[in-house]
Amino acid sequence: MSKKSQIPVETLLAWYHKMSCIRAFENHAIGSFREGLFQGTTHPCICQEAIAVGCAAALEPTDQVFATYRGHGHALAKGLEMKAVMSELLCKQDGCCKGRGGSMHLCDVSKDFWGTNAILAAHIPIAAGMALANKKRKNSRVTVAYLGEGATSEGAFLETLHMAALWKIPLVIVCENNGYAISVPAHIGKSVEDVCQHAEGFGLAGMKVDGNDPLLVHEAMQTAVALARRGDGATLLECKTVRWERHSAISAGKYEDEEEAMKWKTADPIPRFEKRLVGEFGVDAAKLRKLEALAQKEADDALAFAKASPVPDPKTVGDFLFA
Amino acid sequence: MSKKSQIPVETLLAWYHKMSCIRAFENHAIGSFREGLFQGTTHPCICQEAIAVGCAAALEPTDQVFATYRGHGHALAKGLEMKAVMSELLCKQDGCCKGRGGSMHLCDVSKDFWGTNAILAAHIPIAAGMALANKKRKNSRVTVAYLGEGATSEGAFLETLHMAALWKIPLVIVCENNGYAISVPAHIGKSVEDVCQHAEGFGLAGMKVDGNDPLLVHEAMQTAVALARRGDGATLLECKTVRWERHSAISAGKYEDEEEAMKWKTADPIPRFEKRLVGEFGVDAAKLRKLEALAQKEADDALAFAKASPVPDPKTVGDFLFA
Amino acid sequence: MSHRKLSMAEAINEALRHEMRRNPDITLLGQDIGPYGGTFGVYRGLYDEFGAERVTDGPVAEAATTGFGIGLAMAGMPTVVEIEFIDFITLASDAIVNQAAKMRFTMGGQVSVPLVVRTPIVNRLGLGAQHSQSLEAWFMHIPGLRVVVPSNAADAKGLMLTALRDGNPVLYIEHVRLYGAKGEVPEADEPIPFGRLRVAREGRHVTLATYSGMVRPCLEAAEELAAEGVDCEVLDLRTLAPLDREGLVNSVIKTGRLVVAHEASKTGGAGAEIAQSAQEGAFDFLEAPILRVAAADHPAPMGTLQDFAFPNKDNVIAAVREVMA
Amino acid sequence: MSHRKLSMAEAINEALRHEMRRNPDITLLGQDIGPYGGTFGVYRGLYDEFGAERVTDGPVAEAATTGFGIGLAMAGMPTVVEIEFIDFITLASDAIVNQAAKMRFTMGGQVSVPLVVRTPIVNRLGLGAQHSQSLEAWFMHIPGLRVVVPSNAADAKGLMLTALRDGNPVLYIEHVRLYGAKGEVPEADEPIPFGRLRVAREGRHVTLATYSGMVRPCLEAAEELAAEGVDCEVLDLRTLAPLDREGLVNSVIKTGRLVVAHEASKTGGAGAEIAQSAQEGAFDFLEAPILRVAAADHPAPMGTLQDFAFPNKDNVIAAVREVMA
Ligand SMILES: Cc1ncc(C[n+]2csc(CCOP(=O)(O)OP(=O)(O)O)c2C)c(N)n1
Ligand SMILES: Cc1ncc(C[n+]2csc(CCOP(=O)(O)OP(=O)(O)O)c2C)c(N)n1
Ligand SMILES: [Mg+2]
Ligand SMILES: [Mg+2]
Repeated sequence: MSKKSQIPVETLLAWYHKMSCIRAFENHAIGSFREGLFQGTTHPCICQEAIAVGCAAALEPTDQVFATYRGHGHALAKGLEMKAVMSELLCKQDGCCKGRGGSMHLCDVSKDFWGTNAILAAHIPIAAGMALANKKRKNSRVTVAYLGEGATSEGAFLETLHMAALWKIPLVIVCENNGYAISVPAHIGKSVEDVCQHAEGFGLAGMKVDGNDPLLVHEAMQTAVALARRGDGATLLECKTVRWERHSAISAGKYEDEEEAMKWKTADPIPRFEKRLVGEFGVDAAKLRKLEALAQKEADDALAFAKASPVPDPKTVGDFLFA
Repeated sequence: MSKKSQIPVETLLAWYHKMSCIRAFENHAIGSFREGLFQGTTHPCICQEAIAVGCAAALEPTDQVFATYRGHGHALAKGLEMKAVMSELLCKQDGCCKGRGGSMHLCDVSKDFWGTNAILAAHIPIAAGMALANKKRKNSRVTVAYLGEGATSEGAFLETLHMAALWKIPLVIVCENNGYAISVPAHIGKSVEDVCQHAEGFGLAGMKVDGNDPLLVHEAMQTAVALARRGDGATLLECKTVRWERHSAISAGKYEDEEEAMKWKTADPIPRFEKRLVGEFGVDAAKLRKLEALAQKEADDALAFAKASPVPDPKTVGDFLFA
Repeated sequence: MSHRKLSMAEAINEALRHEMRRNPDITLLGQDIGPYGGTFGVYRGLYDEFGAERVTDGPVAEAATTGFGIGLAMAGMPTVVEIEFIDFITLASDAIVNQAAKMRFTMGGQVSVPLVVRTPIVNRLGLGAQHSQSLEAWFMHIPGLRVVVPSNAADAKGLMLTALRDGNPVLYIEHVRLYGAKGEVPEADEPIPFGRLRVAREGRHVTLATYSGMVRPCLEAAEELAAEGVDCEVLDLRTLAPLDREGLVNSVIKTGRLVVAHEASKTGGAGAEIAQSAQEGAFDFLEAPILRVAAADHPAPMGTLQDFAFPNKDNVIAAVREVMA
Repeated sequence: MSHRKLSMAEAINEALRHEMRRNPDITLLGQDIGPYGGTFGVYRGLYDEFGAERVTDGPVAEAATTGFGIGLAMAGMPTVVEIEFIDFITLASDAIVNQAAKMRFTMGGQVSVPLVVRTPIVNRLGLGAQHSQSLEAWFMHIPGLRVVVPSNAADAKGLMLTALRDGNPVLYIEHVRLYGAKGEVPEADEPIPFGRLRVAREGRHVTLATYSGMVRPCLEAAEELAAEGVDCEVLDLRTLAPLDREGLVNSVIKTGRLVVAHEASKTGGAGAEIAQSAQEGAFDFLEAPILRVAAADHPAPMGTLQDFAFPNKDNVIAAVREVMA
């Protein structure tokens, strides 16, 4: 299925490492939240790492990315340092948003990661506006926006699908369909099985892909990005995935039964990727263990760094309000 | 095409009369606005009368209707008296909303005409909620909501399409596609040629019909209403039509060229219907002239009545705020 | 009848359950209100008792969901729509402001809209700028709406009963930090009328007018100030629309001093209206400027900075000292 | 440089044109802004000069259009989004409040949002309850926004120039009844800074603080009152955020009396904030209660009833007489 031969094994190993980084990062996020290192909650993308990594691999560094509160993986995949992101989760001065944003508001404009958003679908038209700016500037850059399947019921998303189709902008909207919106399963919240069907109604390209295989995700994303880059308009790419055992690190959105809660373990993209790497690409499993250990160490370092980072000066509480 | 035989000629003549009433009413609306009998503006449905009459003919008296500012025809087709509607336009005490609403806010709950709305698409979810009430009460009533093609870009409409599909409610949304949203032609404002295509993306039934033939409109509407009534869910029915020479009685939304402005004359549903009545149904044209004269007289009487109706008592200005 | 201790969440739940049993037309719409019982547990058990027909989880589409609620309400089925955080009410604001609030007036009294929009204020919980606002002032400004801001379990129950029977659109604003607070709640069906403030503490020297999350800090401030010999009267306004101007003005006439406290940002907050209403009615009796205690005029930051953005007991004490000086 | 008489619509048009010539990145989004020139003619000629690329008619989708504007602005292309009537700003309110206003703060200063949302107040024109509101108070309450409320052609031009260069989200509120009003407008590039009120008339006895559509009725009232020996100082606030509290307080300190006038409904309107700000700053100098002149607290009716719902010169005169009594 995937164009195996075209991607060097080194690259695939880098993907594996990045997925492992995200996993290790998210485990630390959950752990440090539960330890009380920060307040509120945090929304792990555990079991959705293949989407973050597979999509990011199809982008140029100057392509712009917008994501949601479940966007730590997208931030890391776009090149943000774990230290800066973990410090942001802990609301520290060295956070990528100087500790003002926290877990749901990550941003690094220098990396063209334009922020994660906590209002469902509100970032979709904003991303589209940036895509329109690309089109006006003829700069060949593509804008990518991620959202969950629950958020696809929002007017801001639907209005944008229509306008993206009308104006043929270089935009790829990636829907991570993990089957749940907090406690509401997709069959209760959505009228269609495949969210990408919404695209058709507007004359927009829609695609779906198994979101737990980074090679498949990457291939689909490449197609969508190529369309956008060559001026053939926007795509809604649906990645079918599975959510981690709950909506966020507090009990919110716990599944009804234990079985459902643990479904992600069988869908887990990391062992799935390992199987392909070992079976199809002849990678030695020991190498993967090493990459995991490296990822873990990086995450550990990031956490230590974040803990040591100072809290923002109270005198600066009102900073950054106006340009 | 239409099931000619099933509709008695008397009924068709009643339709012709109603269409003539609406036309005569709208001409008086424009005239009295221009004479200064009321302020603001008024949005005639001239050239769209076949939709009002063809759709209404497919409804039971207890079916509920919601419409827009361009909804005088729908009010009259649902059984409101011209006197009450014209008095409302003139903001008089005998208006159907006691003169509080004016041209854009008509309502008669006793006739199950639940109001015209001046916020684009805002009435669509409200109508859907009433349809949901019908479903809960298993009362076999169908709710109908009209809107223009411009308003189909609004989130409130799109969110409702999705929810209507999900909840299978007895709702028919009729889109009167007259090709313009004030000054913006549909090809500038819409990504699709047929607005009913939006329905598909949500798994909802979509249909389109020539909106300037009441027989065709009626037939399509019957199909949609039957689906809704028997519990098979909602439909988006698109009626292709042509707008009168401008958006409203003030110059707003005048067309660029005179030719476009007069296009409605060739599409005019009244002479088109006459042709069918005379040619296919053997109606004597003289009979139609009589019906027109009758309609004109009724509209004249309504205007005279409205002029004579008192203005509301200033002391009542704050009435009707709370139940 | 007897009283028991209930949390505010339980009290609201009890009012909903009670009224849903009496009135089979009442429907609840929202997200996570079904089997899950509500993001903050307010709906616990209602789905089991009334089923998906009446406690309906739907798509995340606040605008249309609120519209649906209006349609159900106009059809005679009082409807409670939940907006998960008051910050998201922007999305429902057209339905509330341009539809629900104006429907009856514009239609010359032909329709009524028994819609209750329930929504919590959630601040200082580390959820950031998009999950920390207090937007009650917006709706206080819109004629045709009721705005309810309970601070305790008993009021929450009595005001919810009134809301469900009022027949008009009601914005019922809860507060996440109050959900767990327990208090005596009557078992009886005792609706509390809108527009009547509650004197939470009587006093002679200065009036503290407040509501929702600032009632407790004001009461605590009053206790501390009592030790200094300053006797505060604490008014819990309970509803902002209608606003009990008479009760407010009478208290200020008595004390001659007023501090208004809320968690919304200061500029353009409800405090401005409350202060100005008092000033209009009690000008001749004022012995000091009316002061406001409120959140800072910038978005809510995260982490340790939060403490410097939102008002607390100490800010109230400082303001009282200032007006007593 | 010279001045010419321009209408307010022409002055805004001139500012847009001038700045679009200077800054090729500026884009205008909206409905009916292209060949049609804007519902009220403000865009006349801009489409012909700058083309559909920069003066872009789009679908009727206020929420997404405003979001697009934010995205363009963040990308460094200052964008003007038109909301055809301020009543419809409900639909754009999430984008304005939860996105544009909070973006820079939340992101620790990394982004700026040079977005101007242009929208007119339209009242007393017989368009009914959904086309008659003045919702400026909502946005004054949201930290991170500028709220501009010009009353005349010269201010409109100077404030629009500032808005287009400010780099922050600006709600630029126009007024349909003022579009045609002509006044001297400088040809020169003279931006007017935000947060500085204009003394429209100097006076000694009472301050009238107002903006937008009520400036002229206040000036007319002042003329009539002058004949009675009452000397009014009329302040045109020009921007509500930032609010020129210093200028306001200084005037009230001088006159000892204040009447605030606006066309928004009274409860919770900007008048409450203006009055309370003056009270906080000038309490010791107040010789009479601060009064408000505003629209009635119900939706706008139609027809002849409109005159009884909105404030006018006579209401201002009555209020001044009351504070002078
Ligand atoms: C406008 C808005 N409505 C509601 C919420 C509350 N909320 C936060 S996450 C969530 C579920 C979203 O589900 P989905 O889009 O599938 O994303 P996932 O969490 O599964 O990644 C909801 C309802 C919100 N943040 N914003
Ligand atoms: C939410 C909202 N946005 C904008 C407007 C202004 N407006 C009034 S009518 C109209 C055009 C609507 O076009 P369409 O839906 O095709 O209906 P038509 O007038 O052609 O019947 C617009 C933009 C409005 N009334 N409400
Ligand atoms: Mg999901
Ligand atoms: Mg149209």
